Amino acid sequence: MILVLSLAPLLLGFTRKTKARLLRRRGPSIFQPYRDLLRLMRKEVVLADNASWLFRSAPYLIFAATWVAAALVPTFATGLMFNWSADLIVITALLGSARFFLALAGMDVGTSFGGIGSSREMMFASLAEPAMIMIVFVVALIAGSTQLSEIAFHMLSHIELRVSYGLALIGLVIVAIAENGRIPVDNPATHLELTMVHEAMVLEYSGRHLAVIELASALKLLLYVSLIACIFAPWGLAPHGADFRGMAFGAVAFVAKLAVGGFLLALFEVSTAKMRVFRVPDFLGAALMLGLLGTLLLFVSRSL
Amino acid sequence: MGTLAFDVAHLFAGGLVLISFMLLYQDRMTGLINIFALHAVVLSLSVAWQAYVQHSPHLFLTAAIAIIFKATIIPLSLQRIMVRLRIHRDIEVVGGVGVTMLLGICLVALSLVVILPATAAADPLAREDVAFALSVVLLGLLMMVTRRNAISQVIGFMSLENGLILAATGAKGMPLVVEISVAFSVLIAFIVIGIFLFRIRERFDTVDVQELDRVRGGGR
Amino acid sequence: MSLTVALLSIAALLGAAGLAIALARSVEATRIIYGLCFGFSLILFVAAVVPRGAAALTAALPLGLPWIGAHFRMDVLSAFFLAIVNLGGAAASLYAIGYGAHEKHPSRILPFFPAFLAGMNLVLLADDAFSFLVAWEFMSLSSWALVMAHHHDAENRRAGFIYLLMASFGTLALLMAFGLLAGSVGGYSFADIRDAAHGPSWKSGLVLALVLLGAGSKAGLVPLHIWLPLAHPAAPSHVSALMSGVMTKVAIYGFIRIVFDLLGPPEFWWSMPTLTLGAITAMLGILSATIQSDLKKLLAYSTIENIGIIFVALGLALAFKANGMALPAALAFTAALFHVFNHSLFKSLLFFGAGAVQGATGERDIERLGGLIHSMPRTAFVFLGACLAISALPPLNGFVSEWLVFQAVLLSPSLPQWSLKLLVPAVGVALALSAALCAGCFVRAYGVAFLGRARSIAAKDARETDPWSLSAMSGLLALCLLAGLFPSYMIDTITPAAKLFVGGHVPTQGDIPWMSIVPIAESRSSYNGLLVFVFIIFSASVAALIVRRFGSKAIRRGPAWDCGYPDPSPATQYTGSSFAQPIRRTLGNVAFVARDHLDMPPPGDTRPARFGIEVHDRVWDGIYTPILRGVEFCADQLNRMNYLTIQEYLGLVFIALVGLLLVIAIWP
Amino acid sequence: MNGFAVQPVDALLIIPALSALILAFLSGYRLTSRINLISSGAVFLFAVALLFSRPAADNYLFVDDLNVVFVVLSTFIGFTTSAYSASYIGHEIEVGKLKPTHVRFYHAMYQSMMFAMNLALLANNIGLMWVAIEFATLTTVLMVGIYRTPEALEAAWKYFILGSVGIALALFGTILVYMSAEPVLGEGYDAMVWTSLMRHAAAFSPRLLNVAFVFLMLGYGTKVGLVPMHAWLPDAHAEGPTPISAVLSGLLLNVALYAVLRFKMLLAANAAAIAPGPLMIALGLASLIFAGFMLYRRDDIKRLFAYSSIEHMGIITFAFGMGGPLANFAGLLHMTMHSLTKSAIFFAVGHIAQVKGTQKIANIRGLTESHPVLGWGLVAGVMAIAGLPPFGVFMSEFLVVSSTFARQPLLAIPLAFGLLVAFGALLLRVIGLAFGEPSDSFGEVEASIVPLFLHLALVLLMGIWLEPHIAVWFQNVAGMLG
Repeated sequence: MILVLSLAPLLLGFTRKTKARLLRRRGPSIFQPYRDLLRLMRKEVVLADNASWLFRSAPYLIFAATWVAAALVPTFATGLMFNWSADLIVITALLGSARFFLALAGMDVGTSFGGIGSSREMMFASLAEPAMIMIVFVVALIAGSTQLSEIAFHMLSHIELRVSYGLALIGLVIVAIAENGRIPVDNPATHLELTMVHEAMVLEYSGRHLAVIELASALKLLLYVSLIACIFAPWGLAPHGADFRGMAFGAVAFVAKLAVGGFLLALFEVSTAKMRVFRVPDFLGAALMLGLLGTLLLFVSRSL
Repeated sequence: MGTLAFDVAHLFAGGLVLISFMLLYQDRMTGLINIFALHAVVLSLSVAWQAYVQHSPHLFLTAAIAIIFKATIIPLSLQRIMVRLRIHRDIEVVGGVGVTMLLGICLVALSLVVILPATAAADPLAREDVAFALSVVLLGLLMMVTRRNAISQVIGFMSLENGLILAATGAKGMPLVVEISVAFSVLIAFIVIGIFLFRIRERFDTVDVQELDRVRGGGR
Repeated sequence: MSLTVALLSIAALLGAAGLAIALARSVEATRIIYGLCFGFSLILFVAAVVPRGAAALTAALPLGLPWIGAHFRMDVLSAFFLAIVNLGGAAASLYAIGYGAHEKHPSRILPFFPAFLAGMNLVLLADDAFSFLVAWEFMSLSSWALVMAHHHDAENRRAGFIYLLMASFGTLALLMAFGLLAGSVGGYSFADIRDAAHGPSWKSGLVLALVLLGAGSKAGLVPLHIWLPLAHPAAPSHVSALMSGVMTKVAIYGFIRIVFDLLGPPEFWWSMPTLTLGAITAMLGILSATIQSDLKKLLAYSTIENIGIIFVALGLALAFKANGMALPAALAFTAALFHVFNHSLFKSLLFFGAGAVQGATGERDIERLGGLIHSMPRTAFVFLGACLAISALPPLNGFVSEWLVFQAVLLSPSLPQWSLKLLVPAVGVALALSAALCAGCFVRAYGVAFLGRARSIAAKDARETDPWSLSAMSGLLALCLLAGLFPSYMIDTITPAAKLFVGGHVPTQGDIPWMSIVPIAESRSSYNGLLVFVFIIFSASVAALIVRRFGSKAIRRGPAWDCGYPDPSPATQYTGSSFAQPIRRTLGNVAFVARDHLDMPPPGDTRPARFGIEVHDRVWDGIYTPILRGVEFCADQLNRMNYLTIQEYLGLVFIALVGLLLVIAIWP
Repeated sequence: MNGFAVQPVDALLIIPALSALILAFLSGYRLTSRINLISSGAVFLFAVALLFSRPAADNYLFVDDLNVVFVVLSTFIGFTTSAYSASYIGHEIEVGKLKPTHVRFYHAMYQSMMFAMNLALLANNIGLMWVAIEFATLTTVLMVGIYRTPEALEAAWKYFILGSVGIALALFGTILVYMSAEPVLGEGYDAMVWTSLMRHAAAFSPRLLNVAFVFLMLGYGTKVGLVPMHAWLPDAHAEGPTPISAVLSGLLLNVALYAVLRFKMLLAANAAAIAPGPLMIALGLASLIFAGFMLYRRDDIKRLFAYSSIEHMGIITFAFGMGGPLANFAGLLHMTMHSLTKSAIFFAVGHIAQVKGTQKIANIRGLTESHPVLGWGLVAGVMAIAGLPPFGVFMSEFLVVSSTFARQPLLAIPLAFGLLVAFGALLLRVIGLAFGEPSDSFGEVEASIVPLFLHLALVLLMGIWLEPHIAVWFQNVAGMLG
């Protein structure tokens, strides 16, 4: 758990750095996020007059839910402690509850931008979740389980190439992009009022609250990357009860995967432009269709 | 004897049907009433004949009732009512006489078709009696349907009852209860109708039933 | 024993109804009657949960159909539902002790409330068709009277009309179904029906269709749901809670009782209408809920959604059972019953909350609420909990049952029939979509009603509700949490019913370490609500501690920043309808032909700009309006018969006579 | 019970006849109404006594399981109605709608109608039965016209014309039955006496019986109020005094139905004759559905319930047409329940029309608020007549629909449809009447609510707990009906 926590900002920073590099900018150091967080920690909190207890407790809950979710994903070793306590659906749902609180917090102060953010976020979510479930469906069909470590183990044990994999992978990537509010769905860097989604919700946050939330979103990014990694590229995961070397190897592999993921993400973001809010549903609908297609193809291939 | 009895009964019954047709055809009030009187007379004759044939004297009573009430009292009082209501010279429009006649003939045919095969068991006299009675009933009903004037409706109704009596007498040895009941009911019916006509007279200037229908309560 | 107790307390409830009529004048009537209801419901609850032998208890009274008598039977299924009903009933009574205080005409509610409870209980215990239907319709009738309690509002009268009409339509459908099951000899007791040899496939198919119509119309299955969003809000809130949280469950019970118990072994295609209708119901229900601005209507629509989920689970159970796959069937069945239980909890809670809000502000329209979290914090807290639960968020109970449903859905590929193979994933998507939309819907409801700034005076100076209501609500919330943390106990409670009706059962959960639940096998999937809960609490507190320890603790209150355009008037907040706008535009335009009209005057024109939303209920337009038109038309046409003259009437007789004589004449 | 000087059977006829004579010469409203009440009560007692001691059948009168049902029922309703009419007519006199002479006439007619009905029910002789029914028609005609308003006269006139035509057709049918029996039983009474007719029905000429049944069905069906011979019924119910509406719905229709049933049994006993079922089923369904739709456009409260009577007569005829133990049982039960409930409804309606001073549905609102007792009574009555439990009508409708659906699904569909249509209309109206802002009312009336709630209580009781003896008894009758 500590590991993911510590790595998350690094991934964020790395992504930003690469983006900047790709744009021929020098860009901030990859450790910049840590500094931001620490600075925010020290700043005092400016609280809107009619902010309620919900507003103040939300960041911690969001953070906690995301953190638990992230900790449930086998990062560098399968069969981590308590992995069995939840499966992929639970992870989705945990992120869902984090989102729930975030959206509520966005509406708590009673500003127009908060509302915009929450409503759009919920719309995206309402389309992203079915897609996610479809992907889970595909994966569960193949691996016969929704337990991540089981899935990873199964993937490791019999490597096979299937169309459905590809479809599911694309779908998952789309979902990940949408969920993390990256370009083209949302722009994490913008504060241009009418285009922001995630930023709009956290608009009223400041100081340590903001820090916690930023950390949580960084965690979320990490979570998705490691999720993709664990499902579609489970190589190097240390098996259950492996010795220290295996663990270390797994860790290295994990970091490498993160780097690759972050690089690809940056590449993608640089190469595309943000789309209009009402085109996002089509974008996510595509993911949903991919998932469905995956299942059907799977049936076909099974029946053959 | 058998054939003679049969022929006479046949004659009367047929005559009754014929007069029903005349009723159907007649559109003058006064004429209508006279024809109805004739109807009643013929009825009483046939009843009397049946009484003679069947050796059942109580039927003569029925005949008497018919001749006294239906042939005499009712027509007279109806005349009085009409004079009182000043409609005795009215000529009631009967929609499409030809059509009505045609319909009547079809009805007669129908009644024959219905009754004759059904009563194969009974003796011929009763058979044709009932058959004609049915046609008289149907014609009376037809008259009630086609006439707009209350009086002619009443007359239609009474010709219908005549048909019933014809049937009742035709049925051999039907106990007295029925005749009395019929006469009784006709009596009551007549009285009630009379009361109604007077009441109606108090309210409306015509006995036209459609006037009555205009004042219906309820509806929308 | 417990059956006797149950019957006695039902009789006592009816007695309480009579007492209410007697006490109509007294002021204390409210407390007395609701107190009695509370007590008897608790007794019934206990009678339902006390352990019994495996065998079902039966009793027969010399009532009802003379040559059959009234049979009553308490088996695991009816006991389970009995527990749910009376839990809800007790909560509602407790709530009403406080809530009923500001009722203007208590005499219009008090007599019918106990009768309603008694009716629902009787349905669950009835063991012959006649008693079942009597209880069923009695339930409808008494609840109708409660819907008509506030009869001055024309809208409520309309709701009552549609409600009772649909209810008796459903009863007629069930009646026919029973007629078909009982056969022409009239073996109406369930025992006879069970023993009776089951007829050809078309016959059981017909029965299934009729049951879907009958039970579906009561449960609120699309397209028979129209009465529900009208009637549930019309009733007083504690009654709405009962109707939405409990009565719909009684309808589910009826469906299970007939289809799983009386109708004999299922065929696989039975599941398809059930699944399809369930999925459509779930989607349409939650979509309609999302665009509602009347809080209680919103809740009613979300009830429809949950009914859809339950029917999907039942359909899966049917499919698996028909294919002899006992374990998955048991899983789906368990999920269904579990969701029944959960929904009865949090839906009652939500309606209580809505009632509290209405009592405090006199408003049901969320667009005129807001900021209640400040004025009524406790209500806001419990309502939040209920929203989390119904949005299927861990670690609360709503999530567990939906998780089980998904597990069942994930098992569908092993079904042999291709049609099902292809149908079930689509249904799964529908479920996921409705679950996600549900979260959105309740973020909207809670955010607009409780958060932000007050949009009306009434909302600004609202007061916290009375302790009775609060205790009822908190109790339900606690149950939600417990059911979420220790689902294994619930599942084990349901297991015997699953054994009885689908012939299999999920592995016993009680003895699994760490109290986690494993529906099929450890390797497949498992969930541990308690652990997740502990983790979240732990990490949240850790985070809070660390931040407190190292970060600054300073807090400055200031005006909202709002990107530099703060606007003091609450009207500038994001409203419910604007919150729903993305959904309206993406999904609503398909489901409701929803359109936004913006009428923006040109610059210099002083006319105010207008924004309108137009939403069509396709079900209503497509099915009910034509029916209404047809009835109107026939009524008008036939009504001409009222204005004929006497001749024409005689003519009718004449024609009838001649016609019949013709028939006789041509008769061979 | 045999200790009585007169046989109960004779008493059933003598008492009303005598009191009719007495009442014809007495005036003074209090006294006459009390006499009316007493004699009806006595008649009811004798009818109950009939349950225990049954005389042997003779050529004129006889008693068997079937007509005892009808006798007890009709005398009971006659009794309660006379109790009700005491207060109702009292109010009518106060407001001057009726003159004392009319009242004298009214009571005399009431008793003679009771006489005629008992005679019709007890008659062992088809001719006698016919006479009695004719007489009953005439008396009711006079009572319908008693208000002498144009509407009343028109209603009475219509009733009279249609009724007499129907009666005439029935007579023709009766004659035909005699003719068909005469070859077998020989001339004279035997050929007109139920007991002997039933014994030898198998030997009669079937085709003649068919023709006869057509006439009898249409003739007596007119009095039952079946579509298309129903036209007299709504007006007669609406324009007469409300007690008479109650009696018409509660008694007269049953008596006519009784006649139809008798002849149906006759045909059923003859294998070669066409089954009477289909005709009854057709007429029943027609009446049900037609009346169901007609309910929607009524704006007169008494016409509304008159049409509902047509609807229920349709259901009952349908049930008897279906035949078989279940359906027949249901038919009998439904008839009993309908009589009780419908008369109860008319009791309520009469007082409602008096307190509101109008019969227009549109002008009556919010009864449960302005007059809770009457209002809730009406609601309960309508719910009962609409066949909602726990009232007794539900039991019969349950049996009819379910057994029909089990035997002839295609027949059950229109049946259920008609029930639903009619229910919709009734519900719509009763919601309008009983709820909403109360409309202003004219003066109060000392309502006699005892009969109303007595009937409702009976219906409720029989809906929940049908007394075993009654059940067995009905089952026997259902068996008789075949």
